[in-house]
Amino acid sequence: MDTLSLILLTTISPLACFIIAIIFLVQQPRAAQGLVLFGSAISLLSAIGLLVQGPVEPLRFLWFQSGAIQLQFGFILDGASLMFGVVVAFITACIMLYSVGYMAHDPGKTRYFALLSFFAWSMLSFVYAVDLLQSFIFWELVGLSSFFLIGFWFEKPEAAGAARKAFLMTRVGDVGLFIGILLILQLVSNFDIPSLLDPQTGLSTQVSPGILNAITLLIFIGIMGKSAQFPLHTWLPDAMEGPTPVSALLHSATMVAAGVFLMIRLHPLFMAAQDTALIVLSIATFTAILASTIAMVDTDIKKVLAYSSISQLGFMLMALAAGSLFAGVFHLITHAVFKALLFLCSGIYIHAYHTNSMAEIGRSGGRRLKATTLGLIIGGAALSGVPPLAGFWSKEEIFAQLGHNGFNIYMAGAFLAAFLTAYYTFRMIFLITKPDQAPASDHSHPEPLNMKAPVLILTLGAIVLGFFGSNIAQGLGLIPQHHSVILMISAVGVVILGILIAYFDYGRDNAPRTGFISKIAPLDTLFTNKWYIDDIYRVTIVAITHALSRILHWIENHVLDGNYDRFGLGILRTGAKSTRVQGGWMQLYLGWAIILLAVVALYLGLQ
Amino acid sequence: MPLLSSILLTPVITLIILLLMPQKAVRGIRLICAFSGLLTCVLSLQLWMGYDPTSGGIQFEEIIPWVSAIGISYHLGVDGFGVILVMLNSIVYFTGVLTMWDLEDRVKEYFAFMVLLVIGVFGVFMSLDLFFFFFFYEIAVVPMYPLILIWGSGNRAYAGMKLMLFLLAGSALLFPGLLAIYHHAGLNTFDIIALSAHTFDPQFQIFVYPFIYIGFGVLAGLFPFHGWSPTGHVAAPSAVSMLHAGVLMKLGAFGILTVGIRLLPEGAAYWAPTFVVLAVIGIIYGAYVAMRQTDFKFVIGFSSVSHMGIVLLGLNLAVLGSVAATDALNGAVFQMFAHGIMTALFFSTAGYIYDKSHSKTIADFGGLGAQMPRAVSIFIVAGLCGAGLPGLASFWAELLVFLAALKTYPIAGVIVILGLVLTAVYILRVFNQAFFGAPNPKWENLKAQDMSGLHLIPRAILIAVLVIFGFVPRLMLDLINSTTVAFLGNF
Amino acid sequence: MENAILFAPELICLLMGLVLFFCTVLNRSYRTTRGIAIASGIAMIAACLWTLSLEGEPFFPGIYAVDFFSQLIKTVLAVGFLFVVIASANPLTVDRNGWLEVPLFFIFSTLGMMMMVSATELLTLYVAMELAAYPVYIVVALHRNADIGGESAAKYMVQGMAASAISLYGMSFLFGTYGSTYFSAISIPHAAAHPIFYLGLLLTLAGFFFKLGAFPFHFWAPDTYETAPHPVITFIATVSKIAAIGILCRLLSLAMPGGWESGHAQTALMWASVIAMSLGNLSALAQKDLKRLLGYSTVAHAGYVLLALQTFAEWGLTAALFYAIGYFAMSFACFLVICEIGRSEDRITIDSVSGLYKRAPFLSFTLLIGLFGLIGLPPTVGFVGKWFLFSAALQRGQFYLVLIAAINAAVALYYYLLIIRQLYWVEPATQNTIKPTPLIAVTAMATIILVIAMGTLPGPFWDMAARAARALIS
Amino acid sequence: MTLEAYLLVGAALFSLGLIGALSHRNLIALLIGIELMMNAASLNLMAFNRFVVTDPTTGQIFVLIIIGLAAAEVAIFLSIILRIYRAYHDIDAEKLTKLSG
Repeated sequence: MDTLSLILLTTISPLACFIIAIIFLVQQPRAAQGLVLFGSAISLLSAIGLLVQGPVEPLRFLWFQSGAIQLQFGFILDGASLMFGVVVAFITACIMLYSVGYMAHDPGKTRYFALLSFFAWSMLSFVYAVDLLQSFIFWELVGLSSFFLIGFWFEKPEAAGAARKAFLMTRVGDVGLFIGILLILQLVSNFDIPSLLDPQTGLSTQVSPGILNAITLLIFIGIMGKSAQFPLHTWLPDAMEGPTPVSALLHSATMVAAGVFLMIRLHPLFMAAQDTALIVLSIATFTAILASTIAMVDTDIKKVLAYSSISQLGFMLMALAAGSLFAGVFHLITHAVFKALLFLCSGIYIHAYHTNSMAEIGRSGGRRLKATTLGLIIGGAALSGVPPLAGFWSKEEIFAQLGHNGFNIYMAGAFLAAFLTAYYTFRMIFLITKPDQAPASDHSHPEPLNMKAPVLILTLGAIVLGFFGSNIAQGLGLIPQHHSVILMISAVGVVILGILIAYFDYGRDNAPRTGFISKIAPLDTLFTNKWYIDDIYRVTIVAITHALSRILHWIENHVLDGNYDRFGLGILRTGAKSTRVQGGWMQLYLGWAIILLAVVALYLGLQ
Repeated sequence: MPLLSSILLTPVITLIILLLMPQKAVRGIRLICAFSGLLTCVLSLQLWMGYDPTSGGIQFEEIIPWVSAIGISYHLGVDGFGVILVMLNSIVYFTGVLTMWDLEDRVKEYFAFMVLLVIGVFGVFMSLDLFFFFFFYEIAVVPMYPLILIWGSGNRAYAGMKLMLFLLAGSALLFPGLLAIYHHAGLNTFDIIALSAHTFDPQFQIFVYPFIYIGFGVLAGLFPFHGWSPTGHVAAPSAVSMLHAGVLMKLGAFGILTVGIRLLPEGAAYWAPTFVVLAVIGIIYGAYVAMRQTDFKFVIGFSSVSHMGIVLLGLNLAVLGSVAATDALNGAVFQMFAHGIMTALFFSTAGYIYDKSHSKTIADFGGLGAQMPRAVSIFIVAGLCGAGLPGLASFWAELLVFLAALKTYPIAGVIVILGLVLTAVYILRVFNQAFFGAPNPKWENLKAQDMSGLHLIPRAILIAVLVIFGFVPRLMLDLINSTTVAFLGNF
Repeated sequence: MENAILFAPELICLLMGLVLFFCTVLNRSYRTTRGIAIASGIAMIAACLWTLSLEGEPFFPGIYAVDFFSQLIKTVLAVGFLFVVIASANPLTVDRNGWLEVPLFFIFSTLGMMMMVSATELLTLYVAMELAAYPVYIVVALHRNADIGGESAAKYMVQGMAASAISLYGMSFLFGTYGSTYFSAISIPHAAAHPIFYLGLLLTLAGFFFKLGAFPFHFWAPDTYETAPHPVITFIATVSKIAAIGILCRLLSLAMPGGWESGHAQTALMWASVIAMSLGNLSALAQKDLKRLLGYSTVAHAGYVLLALQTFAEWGLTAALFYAIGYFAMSFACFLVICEIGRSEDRITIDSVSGLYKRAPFLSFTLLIGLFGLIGLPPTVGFVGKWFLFSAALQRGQFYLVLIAAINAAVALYYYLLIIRQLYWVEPATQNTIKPTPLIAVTAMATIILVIAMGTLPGPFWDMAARAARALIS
Repeated sequence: MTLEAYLLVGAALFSLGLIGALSHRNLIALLIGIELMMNAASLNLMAFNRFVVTDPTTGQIFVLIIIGLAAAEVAIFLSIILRIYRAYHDIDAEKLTKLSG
């Protein structure tokens, strides 16, 4: 098959499934489910087909023209998009398969699968988009579909609120992104990504560094929103209100990864904008630490994973900002796999025990779910960076890049974050596998095959993916950093330290089951309250918006409308008064006429 | 039969037939109206296809001298803008008839007034003679009062009166303005094309332009003269709100474009900075006020103020003669169309929910999504279009206008783009309060009354239009762009 | 014989007046009398149409002119007479003893008006004016309630007598200035600049301002409109308005070449126009009585007409004549409905028309069209007429004047809409349906057609008005 | 006597008539006032006829007709006064104020 039909199959088949399902199959959820799974399989196969074919020249079609602006519609098929496309399609397929079990009894099944399909379409189209505006459109559609997926159980007010929060916060970021790309359009009347990035004629050669910094910074605001970086990260933990497979999809490989992927796409621009790169690096490092600290104290398994996602996204952005495209892509891919794995495992626990609390799951006998617990441990280890699992290799790349470029402070931050990661991950594992009291009842929950199978596949991925680093680098046309042994050893040391402390706090027999941080009360409070960031928003931005709308609403009712009404009534009252002239007495009438005539006569006489 | 006259005469003949039909023949009346709506759609499509974008300019011209002594002629003709807006009106007319299919109360009169409104709107979009332009403009305004009064809801007497007084106060500004243009040119013709060839004295242009702008602007929801629009929308029956917000408000913008900007370019350029400020205030203000409304239709009404602000912003940016003029005008016209379809969808759906529940209070619902999934989904689509989501038509319009704003007045540009967030805030507020959350047991009875069959057709048409132009904007932009280039070339 | 042909409308009017007089003397039934009046109306229309494009000076050269202007107005007067007679079927508000006199007095008043518009000499004008006025004084007083009838008739007549005395006083100055009562001698361009001429002219106009209900001689209008018997007020509001506008056109055309430049009369007329429309509209806002409201509205409309007349230009005359014809149709539509629904009621308040659409759909539609016309909404003649009137003022560059007038029109919207609201929205107090007789339905239909035809196809009407205006100026 | 003198007398007569018409409550007095105003006009006409105009008959005819019409007017007004008197038993102009506003 030729490239065009493959790419169309990849992107369009989920869309077709969505349309058919939502219009015709509302009453037949099983058919919808089958159709959507089928579509996603086709999409995955064609994405693999594209990857096998290897990178080719972008395909472009004219979209529209307005004045000097020409917009293209098309597909970019380079290493990054091909690989990431496969990852997206693969994770999506896994999660759909998993959802068959997870959502088996949900009344809104058709809607669920249709939305998943819609999401897959927008995400894949975003990945392959050749035009920056096209990217933006699908970026927004990704946001839209995640809005619906997060708010899937819209009857729950929390879910609806979380969906709204996610939409609005990413929207704030999108405004930045939108202004950024409009600035680009204004400057070069062109949105074609390859030509924007061209080292000879691209954007960076056409505009001054200051403007380039401004543009990239604005784009980064968008990335901040989507990839949940401080200060726009607070939506992501809330978004855990959605069904767990949705969390697995959105917060591992796809929606949040879109921000990172945009940075990967525009990496040369960010590299040319030195100041922005530094800002990105700082924010990413800070976010990685911040999120890890909150994950240390949270008790909700999905929240922990959510904060972990934020922190890992920070790692990716650190890598990219530090200059390594490869490290960023590599960590993006490995993270996609092991984080999806972790979410799916948590989903099985939640499905089985109907609780999100890690301690509760442990007490209910979480470790009896053998395959799941295996997945949890492998995935957790990969997340922590235990060699030789996937996360180890990709994090190693990041450290190497940071060290190579001499970002020592940031490297220290990265180490701290890595330490915390290992700590909270194993805290989670220990809380589940080593409960403080034996499970009360003994009845075991089956792990349905269609939920177990994706877990096992992803477990395998988390184990082996780390060894494909050089292939990925090749795919990108890059050479990986040489690993320095000292760095590697110290990294492993940090991870082991984290695991040990976790073991000491939670894992050993007679463990206190409170984190070491609880001994430092102020920090504990700070972390438990999520650094008060949501509260700060509540009293600042939210309050200001409400106050403004209240003021303007008052103005509308009392100043504008009120005065119009008053004006109208005033005229009516004047009208009522003016009838006094008509007093009823006939000589008065005559008198008026005569006086006025006299005035006229006088006027004429004076002339 | 010339095409434009056919389009114009279709509703005229419909009106005459309606007046001759007996009161009781409700079914026949509906069918005739639906047929006439469909016919205008088909004819408009023919117009769209027949319009040659490569040569641009005014096409399908028809001239019949009307009062030749003083230069009034029945002069019809459309440029690309006209084609699009005629299409818009046809679509909204047709879907509006279908939306009101269930009406039982005084059906004949209702459709008669509605058709009269449609005649006026068609006439404005086609007229190239100041007299007929204003003639049809007023015709379009007239039926609003009875329509709101008789079939409306809530505080309709007040709303209808307010609407009429505002609009006719706007006309009061137009009257001297339009006539002054005629007499000042001294060409003894009301023909817009002939007048546009005349260069008016700049002092005169600067003097008259605000009258034209504000006079038409009142109908376009110009801040601070927008007060009539939300109140009117709320009180009107759904199809009237559809026509009103969807098409009627565009008349104002179209008037500014056709009379104000075409004839008085220098005046327009002189005043543009002032009016840009007003438009920006309108966009932000509308969004903020919409946030606090407790009534569905009020939210939509203020969102219309905000969205029409984008049209006005685009128009004003277009006359500044900057490099972004083309984009601005393209965007403004695109927004007229997109907003027309969008609000039609909005009101048609909000009206449906109201008809079934007799409640318009947002907080009264809560979790309606579980009870009326179809109606709610359709409302959500409209809401998302309002929030400027890509993939739906208004995204392109906003993109182009914002782009022009950023180029011309960067600060204004940033402010209006930030307005996108505000839009999302008020739209999502409606979603969350009315559609999401725990279902209110009060509305369990609505489960059986969700939209189905015939009710879905008009909404489906509107959604299809939004999506088609959302993904293939070229279909329209090519048409608009060629006209814009020709239009701005005359400056 | 030629003279007789030129004089045919007036002759028929006179003869039929005598016939009607004998009807009263012989005390025929009201049906017969009205039938004869209708027949004479038709005969008059035929005569007018026959002589429409003739020109000449029958019998007395210089004092009586038949031209297109006069014949056009006469045609409308004849139509108006016919319509009013049709509308006055079963006029219960008139004193039962006076029924037979009503058509008689109408026809003599119409005769007076016809002569008035043809008069080209002061004395003739004066005599015609009084002939037009006296019969109306009497029929106003013929109300079945002596107190109401007496008061309104007295007010009407005192104003009328005073106005005609002032007119006469003004005429004496015109006579004194030019030494002649012939218009041909008075309208001398260079002498026209003399202020005494304008004083005389303005004083002369007073009598016709009274007829038109224009400020400052409008005070009778609300009171008389409110209480005069419905057919009578229909006659005053329609037929006599046309005659008044016609003769104002004739008189102002005397000052035509210099009137604008010298500015004397123009300023006075302009202020009269502004005050008339503002006062009329504002006062109408507070009214509850439908007829009284229309009385104030007529004051405002007189203001609009003066707006065109104060331009002293051909355009203004044309617009005023066009509007006169249109105004006749619009206000007749309103008053016809009032006659129908108010057969047995002395007063028609706004509440009387509540829910009329249920009781009489066609009549309420007629009223609706009439009100749309008075508001000035298309596709009625009100819109086109205002367009022409305002256009006339703008031709002279009076931008703000037109702005004031247009704002006035917007204010007026309020009270008209209140009536429409009552008509179509409020539930009726009684369920009695009103079924108009076929003749009245046809008349209503004809009025609606006229209102809409003039509103949508103004071309031929404008051309006629322009021809009439040219006839005046030349 | 000059023309001016006649005109002044005429103006005085007109004003007197006016004042009479405005100040007297009795309808008949009011009528007389208005008649005085008409007579002022007649006087003017005759004066102009005498001093200005070449053809002396015009003014005389005019005045004769005015006198005739005034008589008719008085007759009509008196009949209305009678009707009022029957309803009110009074002919005071100030009492005829049922209609106002």
